[in-house]
Amino acid sequence: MPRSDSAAPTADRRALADSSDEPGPVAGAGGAPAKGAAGGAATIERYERMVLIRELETESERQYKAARIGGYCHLSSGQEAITVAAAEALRSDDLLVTGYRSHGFALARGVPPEAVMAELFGRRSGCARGRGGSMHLLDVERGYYGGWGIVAGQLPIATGLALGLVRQGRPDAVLCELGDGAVNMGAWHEALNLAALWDLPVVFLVINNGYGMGTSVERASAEPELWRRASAFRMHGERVDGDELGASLEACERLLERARSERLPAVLEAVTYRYRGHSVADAGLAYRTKDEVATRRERDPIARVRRELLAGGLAEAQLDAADERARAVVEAACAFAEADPEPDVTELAAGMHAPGSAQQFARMLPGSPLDERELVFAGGLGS
Amino acid sequence: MPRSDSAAPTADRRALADSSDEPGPVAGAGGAPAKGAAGGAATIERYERMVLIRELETESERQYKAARIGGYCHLSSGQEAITVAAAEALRSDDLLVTGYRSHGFALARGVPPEAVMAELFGRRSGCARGRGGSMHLLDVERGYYGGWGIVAGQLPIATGLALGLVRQGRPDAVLCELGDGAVNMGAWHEALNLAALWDLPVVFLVINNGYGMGTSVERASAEPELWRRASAFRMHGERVDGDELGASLEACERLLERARSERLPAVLEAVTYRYRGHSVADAGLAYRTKDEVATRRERDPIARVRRELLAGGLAEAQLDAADERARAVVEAACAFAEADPEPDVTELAAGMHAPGSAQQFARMLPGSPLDERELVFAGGLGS
Amino acid sequence: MTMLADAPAGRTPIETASMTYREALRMALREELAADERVFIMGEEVGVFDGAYKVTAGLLAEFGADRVRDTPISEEGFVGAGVGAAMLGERPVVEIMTLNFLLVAMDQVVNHAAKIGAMFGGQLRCPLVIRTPNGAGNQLTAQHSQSFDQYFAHVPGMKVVAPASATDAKGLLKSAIRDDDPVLVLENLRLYTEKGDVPLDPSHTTPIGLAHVAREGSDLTIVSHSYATVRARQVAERLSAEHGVEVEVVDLRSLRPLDVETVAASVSKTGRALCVEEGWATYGVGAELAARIQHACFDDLDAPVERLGMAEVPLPYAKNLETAALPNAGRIERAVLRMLGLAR
Amino acid sequence: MTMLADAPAGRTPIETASMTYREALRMALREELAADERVFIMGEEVGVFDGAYKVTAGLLAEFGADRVRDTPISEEGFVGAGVGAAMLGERPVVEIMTLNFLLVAMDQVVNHAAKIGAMFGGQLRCPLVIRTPNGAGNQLTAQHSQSFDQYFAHVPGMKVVAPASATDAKGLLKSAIRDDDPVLVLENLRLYTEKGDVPLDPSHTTPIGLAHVAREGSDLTIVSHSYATVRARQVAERLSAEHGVEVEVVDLRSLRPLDVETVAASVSKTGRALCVEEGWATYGVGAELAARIQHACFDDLDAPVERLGMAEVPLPYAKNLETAALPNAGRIERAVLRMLGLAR
Ligand SMILES: Cc1ncc(C[n+]2csc(CCOP(=O)(O)OP(=O)(O)O)c2C)c(N)n1
Ligand SMILES: Cc1ncc(C[n+]2csc(CCOP(=O)(O)OP(=O)(O)O)c2C)c(N)n1
Ligand SMILES: [Mg+2]
Ligand SMILES: [Mg+2]
Repeated sequence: MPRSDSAAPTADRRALADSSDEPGPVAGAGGAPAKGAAGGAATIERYERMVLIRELETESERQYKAARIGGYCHLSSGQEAITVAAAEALRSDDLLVTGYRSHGFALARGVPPEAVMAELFGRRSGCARGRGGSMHLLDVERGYYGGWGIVAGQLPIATGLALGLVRQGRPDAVLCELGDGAVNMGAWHEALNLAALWDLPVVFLVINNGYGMGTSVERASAEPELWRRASAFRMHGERVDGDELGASLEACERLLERARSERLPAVLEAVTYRYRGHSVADAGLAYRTKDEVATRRERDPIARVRRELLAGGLAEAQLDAADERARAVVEAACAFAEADPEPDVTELAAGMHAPGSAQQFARMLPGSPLDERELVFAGGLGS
Repeated sequence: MPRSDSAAPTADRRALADSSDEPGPVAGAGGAPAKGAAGGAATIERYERMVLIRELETESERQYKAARIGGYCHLSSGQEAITVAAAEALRSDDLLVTGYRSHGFALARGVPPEAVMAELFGRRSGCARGRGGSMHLLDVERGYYGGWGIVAGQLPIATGLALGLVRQGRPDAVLCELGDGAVNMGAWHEALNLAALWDLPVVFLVINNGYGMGTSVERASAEPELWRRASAFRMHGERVDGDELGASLEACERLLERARSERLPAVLEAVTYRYRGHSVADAGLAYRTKDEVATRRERDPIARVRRELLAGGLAEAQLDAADERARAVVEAACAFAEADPEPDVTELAAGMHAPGSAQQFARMLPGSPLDERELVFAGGLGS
Repeated sequence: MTMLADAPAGRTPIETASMTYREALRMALREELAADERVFIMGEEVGVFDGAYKVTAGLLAEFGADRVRDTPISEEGFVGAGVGAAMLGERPVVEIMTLNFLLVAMDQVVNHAAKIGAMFGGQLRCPLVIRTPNGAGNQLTAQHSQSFDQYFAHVPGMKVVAPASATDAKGLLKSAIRDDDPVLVLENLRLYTEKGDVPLDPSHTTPIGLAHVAREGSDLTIVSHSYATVRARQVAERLSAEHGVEVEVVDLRSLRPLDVETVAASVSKTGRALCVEEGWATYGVGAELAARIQHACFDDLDAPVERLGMAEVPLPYAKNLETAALPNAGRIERAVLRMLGLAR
Repeated sequence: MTMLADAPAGRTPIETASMTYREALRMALREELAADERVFIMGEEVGVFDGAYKVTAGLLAEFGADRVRDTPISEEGFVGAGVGAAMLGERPVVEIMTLNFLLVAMDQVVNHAAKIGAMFGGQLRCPLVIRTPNGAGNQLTAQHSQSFDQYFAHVPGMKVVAPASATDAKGLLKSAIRDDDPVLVLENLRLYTEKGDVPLDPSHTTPIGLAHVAREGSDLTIVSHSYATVRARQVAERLSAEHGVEVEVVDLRSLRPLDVETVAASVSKTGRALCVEEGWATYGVGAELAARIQHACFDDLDAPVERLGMAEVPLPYAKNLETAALPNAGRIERAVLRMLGLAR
């Protein structure tokens, strides 16, 4: 694979980008239709994918309450349009990194629903081998590099993945998902500065669902128009209606393409809403009203696409069939997960260290804390 | 002291500030004379203070080379105009926080030169009792809250001091000095967001001397016009020629007054230059040319003020006398420092803990590492 | 404030009420907020959301948004803001949602708060409190199940306490708030629902630097802190009932200062020490304990000091793996029996 | 790569050259940069400035700005960028100017790099190297004189090495770069100028996880790492000459994995152990050593394991205070003599 000189001087290109690339129109959110937000974006496949996500989230909540899923469990119901759009805008060699609210992104990226559900159940065939759970889904083959749980912790990592792409001479890009709450972390600032300074092909997709836990964007960010913060790095930023499938798709495709072909990073703020609480444990009503939730539900992205498809000539029955298929997939995923065995306890330390490491640890045993030999060393430590 | 409700809703005020307060003109740096840059700023007192700083820095280097000063020693020669201006713009109850390049600020704030020099010598009467050294000067009585050594570490602290002022109902402001290199740290982002979100009376003074160690601003900041970064927080930002005493004074006074009376934070970027290396250990020429240094020296702030004073009618002899006084002060400070005894080794742990703490630590002795009893516990640990 | 004598329980009757650890913490916060206007709370979700773990529930309504201040997600920023406010004489009580997130603010704690007293020659103090739960359980996985207790207990200039009961939750938090130095108060996720008898007298505190013999016994000493103490007491009761083994449990309560005297007295009596902690034991709290015990009780030890903690892996999600990895009752019991030669 | 046997010094003659620790590190970097295009260096001032402590001097000129990458001051950002690049198979070698500054990037190391292997079920690796000097001296004061070695050695998923000689500086750095896990390489400010014989063969490495008996002796074992090993050896020579006392010095070289076997073998022989470290001893590296030694050598110890480190204060500036606080030769010597009953 040809390796390129990723350190070529780039100040000029950046300056160019800066002057020619004033933050784009605030698409959608202000009501103005976004360029490219063609009704044509609504297809039955996309619809079905969105329904699949919703169904899986609904089922996850049920399974959580039935104590088959544990830990923190963050649902993305309501955020399906931007999720499906972003994943579809990615090419197969592009990379995806997300936070912990990641079931939707995993599915949209093509991670098999059984692998997702098995992970949520903590089973052996889970996409993280039962080690990661809800927050740490991944699929290396599909370029999905996790599922991370520390707010904004994935941003520097995304920047590094983009640096890796450039060093390896790959023409691909990284999409890094984060929440509106993450833009107040120092890691945001450091990661974006590096991405802009080094012209790295990474798009920071800010899923603005209005709240970080119970704190509204206005109570958290001194600049609540989050896309504007890109300007602190002479980086392009824009906002899109994340519930508008077409506009979301257009923006994601355009910015990813720009990242690939011009090696220019960008911020895309997608305005959307989460219907459920912050996690399954949160009723989600201490900090917002039922009315607000209801009002936002009127803009439901799935209902929108459904309406568009109906208006475009599809029959109600075709859509119902898609719904049915999605439900069946989720059901099958649950059945699979339930049948899948738990990980083997003798493999508690599996994966922790690279092959060959056991030798390095071989002389550490004397005086070890109790049970280390049985629980950890016996697992081989990467031998 | 009346305590005010510092959590009153402030979104409206901020919005107002944002719309009415577009980043001010890039004063000075672009060549355009700054508003208020009246020649009248040049006074013999200010001149003498600037000379005093230059002399003390020069002497510090000499003493460092004579091994009477140790540690890291960062000189501010070349940065005297903005230093003196900023300190003078502070009222006596305002607070000052700086990084480690702080000799100049300490002197400008009125810390006695003997206390500064004794600190650099590591002596008992040093302003930090010989514990802090060059990077950790302070003077609580004069509202100088240190002298900090971790790049950008002082920013969250400055924000907290401003919060403290507001909670105590005090009408004062905080001036927080930092370098151009510090604006790429996450702490910058978090501190400024909080300051803006909570409307705290703090002015972040970015001393842009062109380099963070050997890295130029352009190689470090994706947005090299550092003042523009304030916009990420809807905060006012502006740039001033930090070698222009009048413009610097005007900007500092205006922004501090705004902070006090309207509780609005701001970023002031002062463009200046450091003549010496990053620290006394750095020749300062690996990353810049001798020519560049020479060119910048032509804009020397002290020489400028001297010229202005001469043009304004002062006699050469008057200025020479000021130079002489400054030199004498530094000489006296050195003599004082040298005569001042070292701290007592039995007081190694002095100040570490608050009074009463010794009782809390009394049961910790058994099994302690060697010498802890003699070196640390004997010191009382705040008993 | 009684500094180094336990509350005179049993002598003068103290009025107490049964409540959870969480409620005891809240009572401490409420009393100190009411008593001292310099005290204020700051952290993510402490106000409108009533606290991620509901410790601060109701306090916003009672004291207002200036005293109970919601922050953006920016731990480095608001911990640092706490440091600054404390330097000016305020008494911030900063909540960090869990100890895992204090890593992003390490520099403000270790390199700033802890340095202020000594580095400036005793001219400034930093009466900052940081409270945060440590611990694992509930399948929170690798990034959310850690106990970095000794990171902070290692640092001169810091004080670190870790209440294991509702009683001490109130008493130590109050001591921390009244202390003029930075104090880290380590709470624990699983302790929040534990009940205990909590003194109602607002002047009652638990002194910093004093361990507590949580259960008397003669055969072996378990030294623990935080939730591990609850585990240890349960195991001790079971061992007493089922094996006639009497385990003494020393609850450290403070990690810095560390009350080695109480620990050593117990181990000298029993001759055997097992250090149990919620986190990883290697380079953990138990390491320091073992180092001190072998020194202070060199001639009294009948066997090496043993340590037991979370299995040394990033904690996996699957329930069975997690259970195996935690320092659960089964593992503690087996350890004690083995140390006494009653099991292999 | 020979994993667990020392280089066969003395058997086949190895070609060596005398050079400083700094030069040895540079040689390791140069060799690995030349051998593997995935290797690149990243950090503040590593390029144009030739490195804050000149370890990377000349490498920018030789390898270009893509392989030797200057960064802004933003440790969290570029350590994280190293993590990401490593996940993609690159081999970043990140320089942190001093260990003190790694605090601001703790979260990326502890909660990200160290988790990647296990948390994702072994499907991703993170071959990241972080190199940084620890230590104190030269009056760098409280915020710049720390050794947080055990913060990282505590974390499952990490490997931590700490060369004490020029030989091992080259050998361990090379092992670290070739390792598929995150490795922290602890250098030391005062070691940079220490000279040693360094093997010139680019295939020579020092294995991770193997301690080294740096000096043989029969009366007492000093266990140390990093610069403390240099101090220990000097004291040992002096004690031998002046008091006829023979101290064995075990240089740990790795802190995780920790070669307890070598330590235990030595202490079993001498019956006495003194753990010396540059940082604070309480909850420090010596705590873990003492815990392991008292366990592994329970029947062989003639006296409690002792520990000695930097006095537990934020290190003050004044030369006399700093000198008193450091684990200097005088303090070590007195400790040994006291332990042997030759001094009070
Ligand atoms: C550094 C850090 N602090 C706090 C948390 C706890 N926490 C988890 S999610 C979350 C809210 C994040 O909100 P946002 O970024 O808007 O994402 P959303 O949950 O809305 O998807 C918080 C505070 C964390 N995981 N990491
Ligand atoms: C977090 C952190 N990283 C690195 C350093 C080492 N360091 C000290 S000063 C400095 C350069 C700072 O440059 P700038 O902010 O421009 O201030 P100046 O020295 O020019 O006054 C660096 C990298 C540090 N002290 N803290
Ligand atoms: Mg959100
Ligand atoms: Mg600078």
